Amino acid sequence: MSVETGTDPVTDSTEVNDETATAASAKGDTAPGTARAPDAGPAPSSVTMTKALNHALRDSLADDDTVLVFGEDVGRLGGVFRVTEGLRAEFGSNRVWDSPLAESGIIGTAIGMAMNGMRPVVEMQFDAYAYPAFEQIVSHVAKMRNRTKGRVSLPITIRIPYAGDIGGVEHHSDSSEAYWTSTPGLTVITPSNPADAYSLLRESIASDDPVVFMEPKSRYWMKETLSLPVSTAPMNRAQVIREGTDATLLAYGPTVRTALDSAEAGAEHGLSIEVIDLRTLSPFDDETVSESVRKTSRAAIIHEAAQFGGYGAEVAARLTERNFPYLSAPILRVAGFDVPYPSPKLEEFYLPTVERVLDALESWDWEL
Amino acid sequence: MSVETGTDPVTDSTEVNDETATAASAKGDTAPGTARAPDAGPAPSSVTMTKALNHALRDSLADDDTVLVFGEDVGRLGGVFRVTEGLRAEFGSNRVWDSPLAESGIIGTAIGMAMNGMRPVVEMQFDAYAYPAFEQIVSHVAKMRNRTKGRVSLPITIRIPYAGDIGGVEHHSDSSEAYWTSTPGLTVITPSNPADAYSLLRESIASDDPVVFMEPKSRYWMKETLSLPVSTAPMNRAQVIREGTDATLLAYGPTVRTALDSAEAGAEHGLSIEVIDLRTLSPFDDETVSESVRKTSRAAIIHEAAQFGGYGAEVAARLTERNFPYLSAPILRVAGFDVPYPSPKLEEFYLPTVERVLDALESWDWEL
Amino acid sequence: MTIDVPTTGRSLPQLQPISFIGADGRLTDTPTEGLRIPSDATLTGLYRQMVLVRRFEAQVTHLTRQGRLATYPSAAGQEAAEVGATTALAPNDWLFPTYRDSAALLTRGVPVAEILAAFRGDWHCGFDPHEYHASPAATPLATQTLHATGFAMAAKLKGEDAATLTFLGDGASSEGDTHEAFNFASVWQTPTVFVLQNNQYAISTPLREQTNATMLADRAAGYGMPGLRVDGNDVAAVFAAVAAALARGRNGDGPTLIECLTYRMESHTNSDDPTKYRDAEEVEHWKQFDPIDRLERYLRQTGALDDSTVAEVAEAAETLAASVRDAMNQEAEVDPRELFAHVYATPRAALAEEQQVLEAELAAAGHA
Amino acid sequence: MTIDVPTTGRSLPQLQPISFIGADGRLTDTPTEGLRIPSDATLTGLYRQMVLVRRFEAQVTHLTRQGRLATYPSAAGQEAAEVGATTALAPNDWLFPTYRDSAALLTRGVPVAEILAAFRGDWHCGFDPHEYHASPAATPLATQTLHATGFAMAAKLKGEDAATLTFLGDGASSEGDTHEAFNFASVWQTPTVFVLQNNQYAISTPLREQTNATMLADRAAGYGMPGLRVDGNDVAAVFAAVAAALARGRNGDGPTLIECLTYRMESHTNSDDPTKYRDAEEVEHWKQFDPIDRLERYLRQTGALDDSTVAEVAEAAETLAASVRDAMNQEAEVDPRELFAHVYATPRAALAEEQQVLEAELAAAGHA
Ligand SMILES: Cc1ncc(C[n+]2csc(CCOP(=O)(O)OP(=O)(O)O)c2C)c(N)n1
Ligand SMILES: Cc1ncc(C[n+]2csc(CCOP(=O)(O)OP(=O)(O)O)c2C)c(N)n1
Ligand SMILES: [Mg+2]
Ligand SMILES: [Mg+2]
Repeated sequence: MSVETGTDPVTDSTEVNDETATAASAKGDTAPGTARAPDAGPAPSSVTMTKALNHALRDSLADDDTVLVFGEDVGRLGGVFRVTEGLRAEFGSNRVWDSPLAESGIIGTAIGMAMNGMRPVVEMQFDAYAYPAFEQIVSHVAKMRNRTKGRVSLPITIRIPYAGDIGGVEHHSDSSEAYWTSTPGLTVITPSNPADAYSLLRESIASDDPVVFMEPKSRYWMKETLSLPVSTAPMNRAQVIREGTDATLLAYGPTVRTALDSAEAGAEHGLSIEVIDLRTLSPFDDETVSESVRKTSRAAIIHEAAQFGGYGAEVAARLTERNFPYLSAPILRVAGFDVPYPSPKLEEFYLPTVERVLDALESWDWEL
Repeated sequence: MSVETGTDPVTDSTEVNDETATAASAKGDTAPGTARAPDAGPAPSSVTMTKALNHALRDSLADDDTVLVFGEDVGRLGGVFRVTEGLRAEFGSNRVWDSPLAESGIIGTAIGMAMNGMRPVVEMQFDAYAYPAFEQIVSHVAKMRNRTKGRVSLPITIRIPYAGDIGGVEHHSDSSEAYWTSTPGLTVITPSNPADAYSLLRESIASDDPVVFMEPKSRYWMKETLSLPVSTAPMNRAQVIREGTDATLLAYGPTVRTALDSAEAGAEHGLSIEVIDLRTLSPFDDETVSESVRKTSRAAIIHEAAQFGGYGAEVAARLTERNFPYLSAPILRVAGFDVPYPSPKLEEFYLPTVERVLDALESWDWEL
Repeated sequence: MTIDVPTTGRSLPQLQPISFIGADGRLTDTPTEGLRIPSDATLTGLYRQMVLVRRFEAQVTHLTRQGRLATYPSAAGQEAAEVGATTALAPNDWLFPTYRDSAALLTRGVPVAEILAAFRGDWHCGFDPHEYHASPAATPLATQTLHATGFAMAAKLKGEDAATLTFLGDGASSEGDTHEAFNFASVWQTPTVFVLQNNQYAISTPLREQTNATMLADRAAGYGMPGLRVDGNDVAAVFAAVAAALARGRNGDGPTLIECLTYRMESHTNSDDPTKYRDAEEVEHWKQFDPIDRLERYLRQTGALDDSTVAEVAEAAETLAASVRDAMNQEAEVDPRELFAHVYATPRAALAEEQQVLEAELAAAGHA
Repeated sequence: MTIDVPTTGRSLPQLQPISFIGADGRLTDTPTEGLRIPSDATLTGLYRQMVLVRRFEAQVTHLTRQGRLATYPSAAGQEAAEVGATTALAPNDWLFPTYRDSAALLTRGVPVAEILAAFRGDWHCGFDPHEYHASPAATPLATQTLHATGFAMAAKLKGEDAATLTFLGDGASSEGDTHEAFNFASVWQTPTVFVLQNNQYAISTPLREQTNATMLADRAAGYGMPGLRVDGNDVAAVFAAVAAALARGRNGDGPTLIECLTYRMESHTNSDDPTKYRDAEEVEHWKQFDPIDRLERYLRQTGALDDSTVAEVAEAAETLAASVRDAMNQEAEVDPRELFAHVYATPRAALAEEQQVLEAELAAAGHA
């Protein structure tokens, strides 16, 4: 699996998000290398995350008649990020279709379909636009199985393009993961690279638990050379994507890149930094992460969402509870500021940068 | 200010919540004593939290013509918990009225009224029923001021009866505070006793920031002997309500009682436990709490909501970040289990009890 | 302008509610929109079932007053809508009830103890939805209307000969979800029947503060969906209208909205105090429209019912009441460990840890 | 049955859209529901403003393609609805626009740079809502309809002589909030005019997958609210209908729904690809209904417009375009410190700390 620099999405007008892409800059990437070597299969080719997701949907639709894809603009247009491109043409409008514009309606009807044996995969166009469906997600999707003593399961996958760094206007760059991770009953997954995007989405669709599948918008145009189908580490497991001994950086989705870059920069200062891609936010993979933290004795979690009450709080709290005697410094959080997500010209100041991560690392007393 | 045992609400049919109260047991209480001595005023009398809240609404309506009270059943009925009892009769249906049954509609129209100079105080009947209004709260109430560079403020108070321990059927016992505290732009307040209920609600209504005002249902029938109006410690400040030297228990709303009882029980084991009533969840009063934690070197936060991603995670994470060298044990969380809130017969097993708090205290290595 | 629009059947419902049997027990001359009165045999069955559910409601309300149930919302007075609509369902159809619709679940064949488990506080949903083709009774208002729509959509996609029926209240009609369900059902032409029980109140809020429309059935036209207004206390009219709508749906002709005009004779739940918002005379007034009285009178006139059948039915009702008492006087077995059993299909290590905490607490407290 | 209902004006809108000036520039013989054609002077003003906003839209779209703005949703083709409706507002009235309604804001007098700040990415809302009596343009669909309703309710309660006007799209009509706004406005009889711009598409989703109704104006009857269907490309009809509705509202007669049939000539935003979902012929077809052409022809017939005025208006449009270029070619000053300035009215210590973090980062990076 080799790695290419992403192309600027702006140059390819059919491949871009229709609301925000003009201002987006493609993030050139090294793939963090979580994919297992593919079995003998199609020849490797260069695959963006959107293409990998598209492929996963196509393969799930082909393998299982009960898989349905619907939502706003996912049919003819193929989604504003083109993740569902071509699926309506291939599988017909009884399998893939445009719904009326109402998110509570999309989730609510998906619940009914799942009760009747289907596996709906629905898209919330941007994560602030999942909020109208909040009641259906929190009061029903998360609770139906428990409510019925396991008699009714809801194998629904809710795809949510999330996070910022694409020059999106207001309400187009939220990181809503904390709302979902603090809701018992939901499984919350977020890939950081094309291979994981494919593999985790397929597993999510196949899961009998409802999954909130969060797709990092700024990584959509990241490319990897890959043979699909690919099977990466299983869902519900975090993965060490760079080994180190001095500190552990935890990241997910869009900040995995930041963590790797920070580790690289740290190396120049003589620090050996381990990086873990969490991949699944709920459940949290205590085993993998605690093992690393006990080894390094220091950790920081990086995310785009505001720090206060963000997902990083849970990570820091539980790692401290479980590993207190092993820690030589508090678990730090490097996150967005505690303000609403800013307008495009200010997002560079809001987002956690390599500099902010390095500053945090420096704030530790390395003599401890 | 003396203290009485609450009466069983079931015996007084006009004073009870219409959906859940039959199974509710009144919580006999000692008042944690946060009220400042009232100035020369009306003679003290026995006041429940619902009465204190009712009084606060009445006084706010009387003092400020722009204060409006509306929502589901808050008019003629006086609210299912009778918090708005008598207000429609006293102030007329142009100030206090029953709205159509739609929570997004209630918050959305409150936003418009606030833009037009009003101070709406609205009720979400139970906290799971604030979820239909999630988008309006998160995308507008929290963000309007920032969006407009401070030109449009939304002085809205959203009253939410929350938490369990009242034998409520499904969706009537959620603790939704983490959703609001992880949203920048919201101030989140929760009183634990009648005096604070009065004082904090008045301050919330007077505040130019939108406030999510969370009323602990299981404390509604708690009584204190009190002269209203009363002015307690200001909002945005936590308060030490019992002094101690060995450990700090942090609690809010319904769990303040649990914390005090645990401190009492701890004393029998020779532990001197400090108890802090947080009162305001966002902003967090770092000053007061860190001071206590530095003194005791150990702390636990108690809440009803599920632990994973709960508000306690933020408390534990930030206290550790700020006070790491002073801690002799990890900040612990004693919370609900990571499952949907259970049905009435199981809630006693779900809720954090004095026993669970004491077990947590015991789990610390006191030799450290 | 050249907008292509479906204009068929564009009309508002007739003002006079469809009714076969008047309050006086005689046939009315109301236009019935092509519907025909059910056979005497069918009506006798409906009579029997209405008597049973009325006795059921009275018995459960009584037991709730005695404290055997946490809360109970009775549908006394609404038997014609509950029984007429539910009886029209075929076995393969699915019912999507609310908290108000225990009578419908009883009519659907769900055992008493399983219906009441939720209100006694044993577990959120006591029955197996797949066994009775009935979803858990929804408490978050209007949410179930979308589930019914989605379920019917799946049936349609699978080519199943099944329709869905959902109940909702006049209050619930104001929620956004109701609108979204009407719209999705009509755009997708799903076999869904919306039975809107307009019982004049949402807790304390009267219909005229819920809507300014002439009738709630007027909503249907805005979705290109047939709407009917039915005398909801005439079981013959309800049955005929719902049966025809279900047949329409199964026939591929899409959803129908049926507004049943009726009245809630009891308080909202046992702990409500209706004297705050409605007159005793109003309740008295509605007694003359009683659904059982009029049907009995009618069937005695046609000769389908005589004293001995009436006595036999009364006896069956007493037997049912006794079985309700028996069921509710037994203690339900609740196993605290089940808190963790049904939340996820995929086991979680952290939940297993929490279960151990609980097991230890149970052991310490001497629980089995 | 004795339900007391308002039955006045219970009817569906006429099928033919209200229109004064046909596509051929001649007076139509369409029934106009008592509305009268505006004076030539008014129409000349509307002509002028439509020409200006069309040039504005073209210029901004062009600058967006050049990368000067992050994204831009143009209302090209919809000038009659934008200008006709907004011009009907009195200064005291308030406008509640969406992202699509820059033309309305321009008509309302908001300076170009302040309108476009959001799309250039400077700040979420660039103007002072109180100065122009216009709320920030809403991106979360339909949410603003409730703000308009609440604002109007406050005006009514205060006895102010002001009405509100909100725009929404055919797609937004499917959201629950739209329903709640229609209902609240009609129950409360607020002076609110809902101008539904039915431009046939919600991004890629065509009207016929959005609704099964004959027309969206049919919704009004279900709320007991007048509904009108207007040729949205005839500015005379739009102006007359909206002016009459605003007068009705101010007169205490409640809200009105006005559906303007129109067409979005451009792509959804600059980065959309409409070839995926609509034919070039369809766009061609709609050109013959152009709102400006027909008005120009009409006014030339009446003699109100001649070559010199047309030339003068064209020149003014070029001047406007130049000012747009000037404004957008200037770099906007954005101060990163403002991230923290407007989130709360009450200062927060934790935000001040975060600001220090940012200041240090800025200093390190050599920012001013
Ligand atoms: C989303 C939501 N909001 C509020 C409530 C609280 N609540 C329970 S029943 C009720 C009134 C419902 O009235 P209606 O729909 O007319 O049904 P009815 O009780 O009359 O059968 C309310 C407000 C709820 N259950 N769900
Ligand atoms: C709640 C919400 N869901 C989804 C979106 C994403 N979105 C932006 S515009 C749009 C289509 C809106 O169509 P319509 O209401 O017809 O207005 P138009 O763009 O045609 O003016 C969508 C789906 C949004 N902004 N808000
Ligand atoms: Mg009702
Ligand atoms: Mg549109």
